Amino acid sequence: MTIGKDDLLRMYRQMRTIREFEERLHLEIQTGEIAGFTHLYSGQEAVAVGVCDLLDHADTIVSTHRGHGHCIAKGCDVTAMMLEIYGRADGLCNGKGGSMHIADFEVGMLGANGIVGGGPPIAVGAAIAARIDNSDRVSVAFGGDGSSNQGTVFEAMNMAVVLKAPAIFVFENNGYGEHTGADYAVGANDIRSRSEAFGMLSLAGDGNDVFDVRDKMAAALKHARAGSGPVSLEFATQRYFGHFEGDPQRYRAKGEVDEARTSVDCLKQFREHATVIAADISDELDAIDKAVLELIDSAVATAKSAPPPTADDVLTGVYGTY
Amino acid sequence: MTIGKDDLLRMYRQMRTIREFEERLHLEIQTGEIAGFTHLYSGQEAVAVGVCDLLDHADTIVSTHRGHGHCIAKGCDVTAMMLEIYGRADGLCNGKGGSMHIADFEVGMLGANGIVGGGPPIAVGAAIAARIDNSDRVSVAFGGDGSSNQGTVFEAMNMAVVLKAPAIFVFENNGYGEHTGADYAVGANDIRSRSEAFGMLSLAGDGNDVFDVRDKMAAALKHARAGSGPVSLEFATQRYFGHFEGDPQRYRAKGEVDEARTSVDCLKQFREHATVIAADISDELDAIDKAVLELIDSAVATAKSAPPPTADDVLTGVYGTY
Amino acid sequence: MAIKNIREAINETLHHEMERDPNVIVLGEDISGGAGTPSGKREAIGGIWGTTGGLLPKFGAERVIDTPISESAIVGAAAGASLAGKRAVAELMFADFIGVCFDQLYNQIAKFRYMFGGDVSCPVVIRLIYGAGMNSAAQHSQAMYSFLTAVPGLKVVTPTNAADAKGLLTTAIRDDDPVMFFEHKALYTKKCEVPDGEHLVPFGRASLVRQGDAATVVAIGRMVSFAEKTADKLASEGIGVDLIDPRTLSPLDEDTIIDSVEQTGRLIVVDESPPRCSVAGDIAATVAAKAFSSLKAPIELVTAPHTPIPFARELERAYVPGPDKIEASIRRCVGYQ
Amino acid sequence: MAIKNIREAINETLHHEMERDPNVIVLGEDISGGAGTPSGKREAIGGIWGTTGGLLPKFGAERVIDTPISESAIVGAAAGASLAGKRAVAELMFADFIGVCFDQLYNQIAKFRYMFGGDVSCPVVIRLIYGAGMNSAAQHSQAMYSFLTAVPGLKVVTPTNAADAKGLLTTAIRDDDPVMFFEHKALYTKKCEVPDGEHLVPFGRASLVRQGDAATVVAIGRMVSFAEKTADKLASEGIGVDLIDPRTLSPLDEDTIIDSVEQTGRLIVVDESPPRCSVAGDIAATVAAKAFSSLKAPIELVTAPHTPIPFARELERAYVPGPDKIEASIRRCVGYQ
Ligand SMILES: Cc1ncc(C[n+]2csc(CCOP(=O)(O)OP(=O)(O)O)c2C)c(N)n1
Ligand SMILES: Cc1ncc(C[n+]2csc(CCOP(=O)(O)OP(=O)(O)O)c2C)c(N)n1
Ligand SMILES: [Mg+2]
Ligand SMILES: [Mg+2]
Repeated sequence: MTIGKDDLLRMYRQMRTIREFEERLHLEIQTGEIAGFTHLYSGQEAVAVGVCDLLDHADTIVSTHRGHGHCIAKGCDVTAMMLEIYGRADGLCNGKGGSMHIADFEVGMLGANGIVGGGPPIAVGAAIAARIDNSDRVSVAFGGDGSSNQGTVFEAMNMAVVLKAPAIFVFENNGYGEHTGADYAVGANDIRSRSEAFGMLSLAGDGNDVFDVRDKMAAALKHARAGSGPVSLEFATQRYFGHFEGDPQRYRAKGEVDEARTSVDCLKQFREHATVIAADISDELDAIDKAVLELIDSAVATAKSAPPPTADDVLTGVYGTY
Repeated sequence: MTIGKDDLLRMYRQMRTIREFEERLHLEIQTGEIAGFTHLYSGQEAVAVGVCDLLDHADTIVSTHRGHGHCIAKGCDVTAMMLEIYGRADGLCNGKGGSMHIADFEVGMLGANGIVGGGPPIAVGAAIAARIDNSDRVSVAFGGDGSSNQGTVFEAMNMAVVLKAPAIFVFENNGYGEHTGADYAVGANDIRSRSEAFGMLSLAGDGNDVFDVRDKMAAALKHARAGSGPVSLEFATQRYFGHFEGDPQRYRAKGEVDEARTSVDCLKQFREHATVIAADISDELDAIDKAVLELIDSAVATAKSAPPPTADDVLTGVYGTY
Repeated sequence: MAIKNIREAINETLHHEMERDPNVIVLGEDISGGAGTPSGKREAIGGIWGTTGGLLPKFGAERVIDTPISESAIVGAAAGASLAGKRAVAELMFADFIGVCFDQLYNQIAKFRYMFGGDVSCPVVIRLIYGAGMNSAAQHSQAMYSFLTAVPGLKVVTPTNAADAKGLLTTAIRDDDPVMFFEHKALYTKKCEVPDGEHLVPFGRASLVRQGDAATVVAIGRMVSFAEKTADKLASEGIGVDLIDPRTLSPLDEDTIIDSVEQTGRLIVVDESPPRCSVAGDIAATVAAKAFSSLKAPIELVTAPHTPIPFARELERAYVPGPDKIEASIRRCVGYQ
Repeated sequence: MAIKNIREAINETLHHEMERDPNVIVLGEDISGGAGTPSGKREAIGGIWGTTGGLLPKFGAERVIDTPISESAIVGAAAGASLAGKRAVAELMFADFIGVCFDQLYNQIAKFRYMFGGDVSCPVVIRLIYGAGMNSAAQHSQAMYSFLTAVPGLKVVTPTNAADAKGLLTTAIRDDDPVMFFEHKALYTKKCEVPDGEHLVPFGRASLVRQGDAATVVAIGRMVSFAEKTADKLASEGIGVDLIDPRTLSPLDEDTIIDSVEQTGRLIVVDESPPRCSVAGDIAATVAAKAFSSLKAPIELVTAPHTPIPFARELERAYVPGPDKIEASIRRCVGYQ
């Protein structure tokens, strides 16, 4: 696909925002102010952004426990997300969901999910709805390598094929499910082939290269929007932090993350590619870096000073009517 | 594999016993004496017998809702089975299980299962046990084409690969899951490829040809007993009766079953092959037909006159101790 | 008004609601049947219980969806479609199959609204065919509405006659919350007068099936039919009881139950489930907490035993609480000084 | 005797039982950790709760099995291995995940013995880590032992101190029936004296944690710790209560509870679960049916509200029943005339 400068700037801003959001959370969490389990997305930004860049708000995504990147890429308000992660009353989910349950239906973000494999069946449903509406909407389900061992994910893929639903299954193979390697837990460690066996278009790509991700996604969208059925995309990537914040990460090879950060980092690669496409772009990228830093600063400041929910809020929002 | 005359006679007796058992049940059920749902195996005999012929009692199998054939092939007592299906106190499960829950651990039959996909995870566990015992036991999970869409089955296959467990997954593709065709419900309708994508040895064969089934099973056993991990076998076959007794079978093509009974019937084919291998065998096969008929007659007679359980029996056998 | 059985009432309601609202869709295994078969003929079955017949020919395969045998994907797809603007009605041909899709029911559907801040709706209906009476043994006969009644975020409905089946299913489909709609397989042929045209039964309103002041009998699902017989028999002896059918287990109409107990002072709860953590126990506990001062006798719980469901006719008959057991409990309760 | 916390007691018991019986095996996600990783180092974690550390180095990967993220296969494999002569101990790192393996728990493991005629054993232990207190939100904080207590064929255990954790886990592993072993994540660091050597706590025997005649308080799991504080506070005011920890919910020691209520005439049940079809309701119903004549006051149920579990600290704190709520209920119950 041909890429213009605005495309470059837009994608870069998204990736940088995710990176900054997560790196900052990594620090803030150490202050003890943020409760619960937090799973950071740093390192995988190119996947979320490459996939979501070609979607609009009418298209839907379902996410995972590691959902911040997907939320930001799909257009969730960064400050409202930060408020939610801090458990504030004005958080995106009023402090009831937290990091693992962020959703914003306005922008087509149908929810992160604390249950591995919980999302794909839901994505198939949203895809069915798109079909019934005779729209060209698609529904994307994000998942990890580990999730490709959860029965619900296979059921969802088969059903999408059977119903020719415009669902796109995006597998981010970061090599780990918690403290265990995909080489061990994922038989054959080839999720693309698993998907293909159901009879769907299945592609694999480089999850550190946002351009490759975006190209694969473009092919997937062409297929799905045309009514030709579901698509599966597997991207190799890596996470920079632990499975959750606090993970001792004894499973890492020596220097594994530093190596990744210096050699294959998606932002670093992007800058190199970008300057080839638009030689004069670096100042603008620097400006984005600065703007994003300010955005995250203010989001954190807002979150810290925002009021928590009150005890009465526990009882509200269980039912529409009861 | 070379096959001797005893092999032929043994396999034929087993297939004929299953056929007779089921054809007779089909008639007896119409008298209304037999309660519950009954799923008959007629037409698929070559699979159960070809698979179980090379197993001994130490090897285990788990079965499905359509389990009579598997039970007989694995060595369950035919009369005790008939008593169970009639809900008698002396049935194989004391009348508590019925057609869908027959088990006999003595012969390595770990249970039929009323839940589609319920068995394979259990089979993986039995395979793990075999490994720990340093035995060369294998564990077989029977399933249908429809079951290949149930998440538990995929989880079981992947786990068997990961743990290199001596599990053999046998898929009987009879073209239907209840009233729906495998061509619709099973994406790509190629279960062998689904299994292969997990990284296991996966073979397909002719489920109407007991010799082909047995050869494929021999290859599977060689692989699994050697500690090389799990195997998947897919066999094309067909069921002669409805999904359950009472099924109106509106989904059938005109003459579909008659065609199958005359053209590809496993017993018919067997007789043709067998007489090639051992010209003088027909009389002995006829003798088996007669003996089996008597066996089933007496099993039914015994079952009809046997006493039912009593109300007090409801409360027993829930726990070992409580 | 016309005489209909529950199967007919449910089928007609599905037809009516699909006509009324193009966003209503139906999905499940063999809902129509025949897809991908040699005959190619659809409508091979119309649902194994015959409740979804005629929908596919009328509304098409886009809205009447036959699925693979993948309950997690069925319930999840129903949920996702409902989050995306549809009103999905999914059938679990046996309620016992909640085991293979329980996460989608109790961690997903039930919690979306709350987890996501209270404004999100998932207007899905799950039809669960349940109960003993057909000798389907341990995995095809259970009455486990207690599992779902326990889950905040779900509504649970147990129609016991054709009129309520129509009225409650209509309400369920138009409700913006997830509804677990339990249909007892042994009640499908039960007939009664069913109002023509629009008929909605509100959730959280019990129905008083019989009136009397000797005791309060709360019966659930199929147990209502048994309790009716018993109540009539005892009435002929001059022992009149209030027989209450809660109709919805969540929300539960506590007021009607408590008001009655305040009159009668005696409570018998009849439930087809095993006793532990059952709806019977739930109702008994509620009364013991909120109407204690009115109670004149120990609460009687008539339930199945703490065992799986046996296959043989003689065993299943002994397992299911019948009119005899109900009668004995009522007499014991009424006779208590 | 030595002071240990629950985490240590469970880890030591697993070590001891695996040494004692070569048929005992352990499986679950990241039980050891590190398999198939670049470092290749096993024991990367030893269970995310640290309860299975050191097992793999000592007993090897054949008996200490790290699994894929496939709970149905984990529980099913544990079941199958146990049907084939092993005693499998499977860990569900969060009890909330029963949703993705519920069929294997309630239709398979629970029913094998009964369906197959009564002679078959499935000596499996499922360790379920449960409960609120870590702000893990709606899908990682639930206390849903009621779902499994409801299931005939299962035994359900809820240790509340290190000594019982050792004694009950030992009994569970040696028991021939399937046992659901619930470990509260907020109790792992709770310390107490633990008997050295062999220590078995029988199932179906409650422990009387405090004694008094003003009321009977039955508390479950983490609620026992809260109730202890309340009981001690009230005792200092001269209000003594029997505080009963059932220890096993199935079988339930009804006798100890009923005997106490016959003395005190007043019952308060404290349960971290939401109220509907809860163990709290189950115990209340049992008492209302079997000790009615002794009751002098309405039964008090102290439970979480009928809502999912919220994330924010302030909300979770308000959700979980605390000492204050327990105290208020006891005072109300004791004060009732
Ligand atoms: C059903 C279920 N099982 C286990 C877990 C615990 N858990 C949370 S994330 C995770 C690992 C998921 O691995 P992967 O899918 O590769 O995603 P990643 O963490 O690498 O992004 C596990 C085991 C869960 N949340 N849900
Ligand atoms: C989890 C579950 N879903 C649905 C059913 C109902 N059911 C019983 S058998 C069957 C069809 C199974 O098809 P297949 O696996 O091909 O086996 P076959 O009947 O052809 O032998 C279905 C849907 C069930 N028993 N369990
Ligand atoms: Mg991963
Ligand atoms: Mg089939």
